[in-house]
Amino acid sequence: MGIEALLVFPLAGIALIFIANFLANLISYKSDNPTKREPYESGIQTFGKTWIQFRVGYYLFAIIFLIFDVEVIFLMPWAVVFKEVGAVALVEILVFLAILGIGLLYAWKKRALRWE
Amino acid sequence: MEKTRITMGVDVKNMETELGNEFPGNVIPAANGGNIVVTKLDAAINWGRKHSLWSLYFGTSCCAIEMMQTGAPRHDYSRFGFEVARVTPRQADLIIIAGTITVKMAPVLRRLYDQMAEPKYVIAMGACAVSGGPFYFNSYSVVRGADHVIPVDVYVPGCPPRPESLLDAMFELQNKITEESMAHRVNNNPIDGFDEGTTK
Amino acid sequence: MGNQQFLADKIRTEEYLLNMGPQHPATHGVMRMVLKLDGEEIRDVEPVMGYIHRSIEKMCEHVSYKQAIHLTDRLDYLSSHMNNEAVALLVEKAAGIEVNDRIKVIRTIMAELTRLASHQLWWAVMGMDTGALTTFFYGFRDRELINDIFEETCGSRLTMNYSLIGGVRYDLHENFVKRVKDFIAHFKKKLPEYDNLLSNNVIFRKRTEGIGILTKEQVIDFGMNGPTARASGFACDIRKKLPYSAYDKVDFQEILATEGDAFARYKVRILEMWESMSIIEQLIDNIPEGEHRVKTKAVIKLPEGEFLQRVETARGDLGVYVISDGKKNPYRLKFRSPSFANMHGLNTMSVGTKIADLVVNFSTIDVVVPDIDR
Amino acid sequence: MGNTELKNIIGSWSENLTFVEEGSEFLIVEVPANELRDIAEKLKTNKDTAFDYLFSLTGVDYGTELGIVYHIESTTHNHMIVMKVKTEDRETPNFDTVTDIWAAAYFNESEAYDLFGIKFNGHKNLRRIFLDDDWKGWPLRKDYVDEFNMLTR
Repeated sequence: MGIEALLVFPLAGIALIFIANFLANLISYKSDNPTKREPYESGIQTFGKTWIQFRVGYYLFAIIFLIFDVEVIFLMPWAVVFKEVGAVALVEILVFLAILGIGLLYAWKKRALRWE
Repeated sequence: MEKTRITMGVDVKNMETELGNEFPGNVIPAANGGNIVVTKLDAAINWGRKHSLWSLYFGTSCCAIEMMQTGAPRHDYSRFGFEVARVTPRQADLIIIAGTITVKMAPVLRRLYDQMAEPKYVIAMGACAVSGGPFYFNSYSVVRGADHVIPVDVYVPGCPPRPESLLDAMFELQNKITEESMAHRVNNNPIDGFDEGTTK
Repeated sequence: MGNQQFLADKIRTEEYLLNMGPQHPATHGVMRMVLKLDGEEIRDVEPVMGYIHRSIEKMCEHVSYKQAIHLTDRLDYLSSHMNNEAVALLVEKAAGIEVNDRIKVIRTIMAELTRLASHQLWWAVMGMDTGALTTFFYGFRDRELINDIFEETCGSRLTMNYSLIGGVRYDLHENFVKRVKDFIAHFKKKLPEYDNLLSNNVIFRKRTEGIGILTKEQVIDFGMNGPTARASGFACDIRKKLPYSAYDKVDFQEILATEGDAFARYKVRILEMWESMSIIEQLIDNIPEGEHRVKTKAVIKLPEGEFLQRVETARGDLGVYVISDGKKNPYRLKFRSPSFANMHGLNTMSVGTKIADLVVNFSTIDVVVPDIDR
Repeated sequence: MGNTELKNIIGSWSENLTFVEEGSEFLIVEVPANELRDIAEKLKTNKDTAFDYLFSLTGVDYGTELGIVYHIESTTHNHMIVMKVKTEDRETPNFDTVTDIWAAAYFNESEAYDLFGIKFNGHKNLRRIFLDDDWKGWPLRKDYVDEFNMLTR
């Protein structure tokens, strides 16, 4: 039963995508007009250049958030199996968190978290 | 089951002849009017669609307060599926024009209507949105009725209408949706005809 | 790690224009603000109005004084009773119509109830602007009780058209006094709940304290009024300065704060709700007997000249300025709108702050857009 | 401070001011257009008058002339004065701006320009704030006719 199950899951996933799209197109209303493609800015045409250079702080905050968000995702499966694995899991996770902690410390020292 | 309700709706077909020249400017008739054949698939889709109409956050003047009261605990329109008022037209199915549409606001309303995702419905709430209301005479900057700008499905009289009458208008819209059929879908011709409600 | 400050000064940032446009949750209607932004910081706010300009002043030149009262409901619809009262008082003073005490007390009670309803709605939407949706439901739940009172006596919930030249349209309903007393008892228990929900909430405090500070001189120079100006220490309450109706027979305290920031403006309105309730309590038990309408001529003509009447609405002092040439409709009728004056301070308040602070500032000056555009 | 003392103080500043008492509860000062700025300056800076609060600025069409009515109040002495300015020429009526004296005039002058067509020289950002930029005509003037939008009854 091993190898087939491995194949069924990805194929079923991909098939579901196409089915959903096909059904949606089948019963959906389609109306296209020029203003629909324009960006929505509270009902007014956008004016002025929007492709501009803005503060680098935004990008840094986004990246740092991303790192620690992914870290939390790794914690989820760990928490599920924590009971069976016992103390070894605790040590493993502490090492994992320590490494990422050093990353945070580095960003802190490089003043990436400073806003003003 | 034939519904025996007195529908006060204006017959879309010969709208021009009835109104004559009393009502200035040409009125854009609503697109998805009543049709005949509603298949099983239509009935299922319409049932789902009519119970989850999200309205656009569009209140221009006094009627917006009564619309908020309808959203508030006592008259709560989320009991009937109008769960929340979305801010962007991309996520809204229904636009409740609560208040006066002035000449400067009409292109904005038109743009919001165009940017809404299909299928979209319009409720003209209050006398100002129906026909210019108290600002019909002696006012140089009011569009006399929102149906000069976009096709309106349900009109709600009152200045401002009570929350109960707005709820009744929502039921009226839901009845209208049940009779919709996919065959009569809007083929994607953008409606023109925005003339600021003026006597040409 | 070298001490190079690589963040702020080396990399050049450009400014861009953003529309906080007519259809926006934070603009309380259809006010459009063109923001010049550098990242999230505001460099300049330029309000563009007129999306709800319904030419009420032009219409008033074509209608008689009685009909003009009906139009004032649509100006600042959250204090519709005070607008009607303003035009009624002006015409009564100009045409020399004497109004008995019962009418004055009824008008004052109705004005304070409207102020309470308006501040409740402001508080509900203020919570929503700063991200707390529960305040919307609390505020509107209590507002429904006032709507019931208005509906029973004046016949309409929002645009009441209740004040006439020479009195009020209907006499008080028989259980008006009971309902008002029940409402006051109910709301006295609920207002402390408002405080626990929002005023002492640490997130709300952080969002509003020290934001959008205006000094007293700036407020006077900008011509601002109402609770927004009183939060900076400028005593501009028309009920105290030029008392009208029954305000001279009632003792209440004019709320003043000195910090002039967003939280001060918030606190002033909350305390004003307590004052309004105490005014109603002082008046509700001894409403004098008498006619609710004084006999007036069918067509009221004002003598030649110009008249000014100022009334304290929920947003500030509304001035009605009439130039009359003796005919039955005014030659020129100008509404000096309180929100229109308060808009002058917005730019100074929010330059240098973030967009989120602009939302808080705009919400604390409590603007009703048709009052601005008229 | 009563109207008479006000009249004497302000009267001393310039000869061609005319004072009107009847027809209104406040003292009315009619100022010629060229002296508008320094009378306004004196009204604000003079200690006894100290008019520092511009209550309202109203555009008026008197039939042949166009005028602006300033209601100015003093927050310290609690009295109010009405200052009027008139001009004959209806094609390009213009007055000096008072935005640097009272910042409250900033939007009010834009409104007077938008609805009456009265220009204010020196105003930093004079534009139509209520109507579209391409709106023809000045709506609140008495001779404004617009059968396109306006159904008069």
